Amino acid sequence: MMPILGSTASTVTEPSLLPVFACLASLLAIPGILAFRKSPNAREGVTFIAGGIKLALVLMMVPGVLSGKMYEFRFFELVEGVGLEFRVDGLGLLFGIVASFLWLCTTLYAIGYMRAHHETNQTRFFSFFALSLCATLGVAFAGNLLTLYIFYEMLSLSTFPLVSHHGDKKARTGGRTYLSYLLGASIGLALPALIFCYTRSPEGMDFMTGGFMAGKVGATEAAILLLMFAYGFAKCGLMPLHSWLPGAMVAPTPVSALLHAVAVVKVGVFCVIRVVTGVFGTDFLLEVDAATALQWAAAITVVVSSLIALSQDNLKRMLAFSTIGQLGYIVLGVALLSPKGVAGSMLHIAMHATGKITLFMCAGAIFVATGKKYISQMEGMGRTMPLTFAAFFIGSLSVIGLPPTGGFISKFYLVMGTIEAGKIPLLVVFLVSTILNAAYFMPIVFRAFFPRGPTAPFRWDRVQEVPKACLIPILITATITLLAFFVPELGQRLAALMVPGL
Amino acid sequence: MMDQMPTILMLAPFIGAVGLSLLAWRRPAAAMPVVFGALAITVLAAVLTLREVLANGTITYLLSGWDRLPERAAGMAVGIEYKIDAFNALVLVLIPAIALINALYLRTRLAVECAGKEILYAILYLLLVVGLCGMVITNDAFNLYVLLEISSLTSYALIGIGRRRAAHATFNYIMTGTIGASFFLLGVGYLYIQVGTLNIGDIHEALMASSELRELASIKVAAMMIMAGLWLKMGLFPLHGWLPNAYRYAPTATGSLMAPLVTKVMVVVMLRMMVSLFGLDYLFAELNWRPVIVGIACVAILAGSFFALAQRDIRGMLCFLIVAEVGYMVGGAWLGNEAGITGAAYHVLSDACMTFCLFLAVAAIILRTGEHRLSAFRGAFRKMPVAMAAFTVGALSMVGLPPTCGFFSKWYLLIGGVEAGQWHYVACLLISSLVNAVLFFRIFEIALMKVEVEESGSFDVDALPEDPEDRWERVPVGTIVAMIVAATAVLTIGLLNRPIASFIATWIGQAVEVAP
Amino acid sequence: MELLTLTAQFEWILGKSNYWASTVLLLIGLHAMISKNNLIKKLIGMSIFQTGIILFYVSAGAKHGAQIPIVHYGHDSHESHDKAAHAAEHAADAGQQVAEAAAPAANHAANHAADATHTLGETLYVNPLPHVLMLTAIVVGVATLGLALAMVQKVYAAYGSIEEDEVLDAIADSTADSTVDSTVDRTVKGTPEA
Amino acid sequence: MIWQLDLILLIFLVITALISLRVRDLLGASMVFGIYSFLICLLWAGMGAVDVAFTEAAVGAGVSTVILVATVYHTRRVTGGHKRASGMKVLSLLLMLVLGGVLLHASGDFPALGDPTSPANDHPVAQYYIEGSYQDTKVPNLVTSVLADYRGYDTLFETVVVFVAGIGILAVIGVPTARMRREEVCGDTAQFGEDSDLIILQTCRLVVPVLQLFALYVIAHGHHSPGGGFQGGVLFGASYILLALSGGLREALRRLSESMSFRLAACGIVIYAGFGLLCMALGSSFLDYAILDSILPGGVAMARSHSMLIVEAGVGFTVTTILFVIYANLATRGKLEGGL
Repeated sequence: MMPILGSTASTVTEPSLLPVFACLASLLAIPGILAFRKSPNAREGVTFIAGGIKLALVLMMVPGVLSGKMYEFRFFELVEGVGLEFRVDGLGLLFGIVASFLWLCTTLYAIGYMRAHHETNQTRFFSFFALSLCATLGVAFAGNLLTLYIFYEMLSLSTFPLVSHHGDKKARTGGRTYLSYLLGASIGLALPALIFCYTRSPEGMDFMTGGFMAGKVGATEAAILLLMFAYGFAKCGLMPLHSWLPGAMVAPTPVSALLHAVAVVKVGVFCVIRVVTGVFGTDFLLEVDAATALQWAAAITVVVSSLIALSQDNLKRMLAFSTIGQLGYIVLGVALLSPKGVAGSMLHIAMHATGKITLFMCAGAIFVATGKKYISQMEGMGRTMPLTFAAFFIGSLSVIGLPPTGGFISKFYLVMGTIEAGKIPLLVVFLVSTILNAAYFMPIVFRAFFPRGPTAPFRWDRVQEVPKACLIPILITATITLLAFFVPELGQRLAALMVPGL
Repeated sequence: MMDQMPTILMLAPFIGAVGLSLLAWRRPAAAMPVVFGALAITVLAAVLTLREVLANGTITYLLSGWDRLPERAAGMAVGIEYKIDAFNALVLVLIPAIALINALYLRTRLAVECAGKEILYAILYLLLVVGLCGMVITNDAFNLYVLLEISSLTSYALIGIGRRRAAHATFNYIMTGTIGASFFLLGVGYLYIQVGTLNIGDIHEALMASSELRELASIKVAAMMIMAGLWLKMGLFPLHGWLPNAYRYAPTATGSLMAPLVTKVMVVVMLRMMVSLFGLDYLFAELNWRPVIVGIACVAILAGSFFALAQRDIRGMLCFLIVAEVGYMVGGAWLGNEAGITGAAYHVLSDACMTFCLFLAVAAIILRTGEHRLSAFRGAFRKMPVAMAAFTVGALSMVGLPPTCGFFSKWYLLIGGVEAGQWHYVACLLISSLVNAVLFFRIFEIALMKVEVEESGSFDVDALPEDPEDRWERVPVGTIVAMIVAATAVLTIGLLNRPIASFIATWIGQAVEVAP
Repeated sequence: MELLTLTAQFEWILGKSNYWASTVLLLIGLHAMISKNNLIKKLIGMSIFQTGIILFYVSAGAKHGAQIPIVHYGHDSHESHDKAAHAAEHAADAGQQVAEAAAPAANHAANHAADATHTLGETLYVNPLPHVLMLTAIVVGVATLGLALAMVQKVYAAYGSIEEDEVLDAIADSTADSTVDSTVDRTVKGTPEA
Repeated sequence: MIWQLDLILLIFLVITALISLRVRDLLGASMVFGIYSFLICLLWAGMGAVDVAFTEAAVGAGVSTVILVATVYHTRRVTGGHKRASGMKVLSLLLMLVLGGVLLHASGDFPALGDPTSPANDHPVAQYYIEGSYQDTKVPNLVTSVLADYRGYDTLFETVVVFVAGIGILAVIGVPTARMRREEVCGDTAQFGEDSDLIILQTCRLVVPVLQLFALYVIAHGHHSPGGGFQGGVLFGASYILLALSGGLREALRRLSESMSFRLAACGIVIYAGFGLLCMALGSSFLDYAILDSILPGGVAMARSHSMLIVEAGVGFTVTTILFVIYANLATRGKLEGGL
């Protein structure tokens, strides 16, 4: 088996404030949002400008990173040996691009959705939205484990008001579940694991190729710590710490989209990837064979969540369980410890993000346009909302992992990863779950366009699409999902930076 | 002038208090200016002292000019001396600073809550600061007792001045406080009868020099009595009975001064007794009390957290949180390793700031709404953004979330726990963090959402009247400033934890590389 | 022989008697503070508790055959030093002359005289330091007592009783009646939250 | 020390302590407690602690008893049985057994009582006080020199403790409105002791001046004999208390009003601390009287001696006035009207 060497020796670190500014762009938008709370247009304008700047800043780093640079910025020491530190590498940048780009789409969508829905407290909503994006980029560009943890917690807190946005009883329950799972796991599991790592490696906790903990713990300790991290970062939705995700469905749909596609869950799996590659290092984990338990935890999550999704009628809940399964893919991929598996996980973050955000925005659009949220009610709706359902179709193809969508590429890597690692049972898991995915997505699309019973012929003037602010982002993300199949080079190259063994 | 700073620090509030009694007996308007002036001088002197300590190391100040007279008293101190090391100096800044900021709040409440007794209150307030500073600064075990009694008597009066309900709470506090102080005195007596001196440094040297002395049962009992006395005074579970009622029913400005300072200064004294008097080698190598005391601390943490969870009264909840925090600090100190003691010492600073922040915010909210149960928080984010921002910062720090100081103190304590292999302590800390999370997010939930409260039915944040007067904080500017400063301190102390921890490490006396 | 050990034991007991008595007083006082129901009785217990501690300290400074700590007039320091030295020499001489059996005792005495430079002349003075400390402790004690008595009066004014159980009952009643007793906040009996 | 006497006293001490806690009549309990205090004074005097005994006699037996009686007068005289506390009692007894065991165990390695070579007595510092303090300060009473000079800082705060107690009691039970009225009424034509018993009145007329004179002597002569600022102050305060008891509080307040009391008390502390500050101003450390030899006559040692006298006078001011205030407030529930 080919060991993963990580970043090539030619990598140069370059001190730069770019990651800091990228992270701060949305934070600085908050005063603007608050200042224009009386005029919604100006308020959302501020959000847009900040989003644009953020994306631009992130994209500015692409050429440098591709040419082998690592942008780095250290503030000061938080505790002895460990500072507040940003460092941009391939994985972080890949995630950063996805997050900041999708933030723009979600914002556009949110404007349409929130206005169409006459939601209250929109200023609060957009402020915390911006704050959570700041935290997400902080996680993406975190240079060491402590910085990562800090931004992780910041994200949990800043999304709490979003989840319980409606403020009614259901929202309260959802918010409670959300926060108790996330905070409980991170304080109860991730923090002790973090502190244990620090006591073993007090000289520093920087993510590095081969991992800073490599060789400092025994096999059992490594396995336990790995599980503590994987479950501690409960945003990655490993069963049984997954139920916050369906519970958080009470949030407005843009929030769900943000949670499921952009910020929250992806931060969870991102953290797990970081822990595997940067904290322990795949070599070390392979050497002590510490990841088997994690592999099986992920595999079980994949299968069980797909089965649950099959039985759901509420569209958003179904999508939530689907997300849990897809997160399981990513964790499984990285737990395979093979180069292709790890690369597949990284790519899948991006691919699943675009696909799933499309699906969520479609679900929201359907709800905005018709007030329907159950799958059983959606028969024949493809005829009134053809564009939405076309996008839904593309999104589901990507999630299932079929060409011509980006999901196919990452899934291909993942499957190759299992073969590379020689884990045939896990290959079976991937295949079974793909069939299950198809089984819960395809009927929806099919019934929407070809309902049972008599149907009126399709006519454009009967089309009742959602407001443009909602529709345009859907179409953009759907297009990107398709494009990702044809031009996946950027993602592949960024992933390859981290996994040169490809 | 510079070398007189420690005395100026002690005397400024002292002279202020006496001056009020002498010149302003019938002039309530003079109370607050004198309090501000005296405390401002104290803070200034404390900061200068801190700077001096940072530049030149530990300061020793000999009162009454009695030098250590080497030839005639074998180098022992015959007088009383101050000793200000890195950690002391930090605490000495903290005490008057909190008192000064709290005075901003006090200013608005004095005439309301203590009508006709403004001067008395101001005198007691200043003398409490004298007592607390004096305990920290002195290097004489008996002088420490005297100053302990000054701070106790002033706190009894500052609480007892309050409402009807405060009377019995204060009486209990007097009983407990007297037992605690007397135990301390008895412990010092046991040391005195075996060692013959009262100077903390000299006792320490004597203990270090003679192994027979360390073997004596009476020295062990002395350590036990001193610790038990201090635990009573700081309210370590199960000796905490006096604490919640005393702080809850006191005038609000007393609560927000005493809750952050009094128990914390007791912890400082405990740390000093451990490090400077008995010495860590003696306590941890020769007495094996660590399992027991860490066990007690664990119980304290859990009990405090869960009692807090059961409270419906906001201030009661905060009081029980203090009980839990005392458990943190005692447990951390008795972990017996550097990280643990650093954590305990650092937590003294951070807990003082966050408790202060929370008490101030809660006082503002209670005053505004007239309710003192959790329902007071309905719609609070909108009604009182500044107070709630301060509350949020304090709450996050209590939960232990970064980048507040609560996170970093927990960080050191947890590292201490892991290094000492005291897993139950680690577990209790984490559980308590989670319980705190539940506590505070329950409040945030009430503040953020339309909560159906028993009597008043549904409550919609947006249904609040748009009356501009009603929408504004309606909190006096001084209080707002105080809250902002306190919240900033919580964050600043968190971010500055590296230098602070290294001061503490130098104090503990083990070589630790200092931050560049 | 038996008699001698008995005497030794008796002396040993005498040597501890004050410490024991102080412990007993301390425990009596503490017990009263914890278990008495009447607040004034608690305070009497508190005072007894404190005197127990004071007795301990004063005993720590006591010396057999010593004078009260007020030095005699006219002693110049040089003179007294000389005298102390003389006394030591005398004792040492005596020690050499007596029979061997008595030698340890005499040596002891000699050492004493030499060690005990805290005599001025032949006079032994009581150690003044514990006295100073206990003056403070007594004053602190009466200050605490005064403040506590004020609290007792306040409790009595509020609840009409100085028996702790009755006071606690009264407090429970008053919170149940949700009386308003302050300008700041109301005391309302907590009802469980939704 | 005469061990037979000590032993008897110790036994009586324990007995009186138990009685004062058993008696149901609180007035009786207070009285027995006064007896207890006197007994312990004897014990201390026997051990050579004359200053402690003096203070205890004045403070413990005198003032404590009076304020206890005052409180009993204003609350209830008889205490009921113990209805509730039996569980508490058992718990407390258990605790006492444990604590007693620990303390007795510790006393096993104490040096014998009265051993001149015990660590505390043989320590260089203790020796230094006995040997050197007369040279240093020219004050024969070692307790005074240690109190007011070597540990003068402690004593400053001891005075503050008294001051705090006065302020605290006033803060806790003082009634502001009644107080104002009282101050106005003061100085009207009320006759001294118009409703008092003649014998008591005349006795007090004789006793009070003598007492005050003696108090001044005690303060002034503290350098040479037992006594000093505290003892003298307590006696002086007691003279006012006596005046209030015999001729009515109003009369006593007319001579020493409450606000005047606090001003004088503050004055006392200002004298003490001011002297310390003066030393600082002259360039030495706080309370270093030695530096004052440039102002006071008679060389360094005498400067210390004189300073101590002034400082003790300051203590006397504070203690006198505050004790009277404490009594006046406790005897009238803070109203300063009526009284015992």
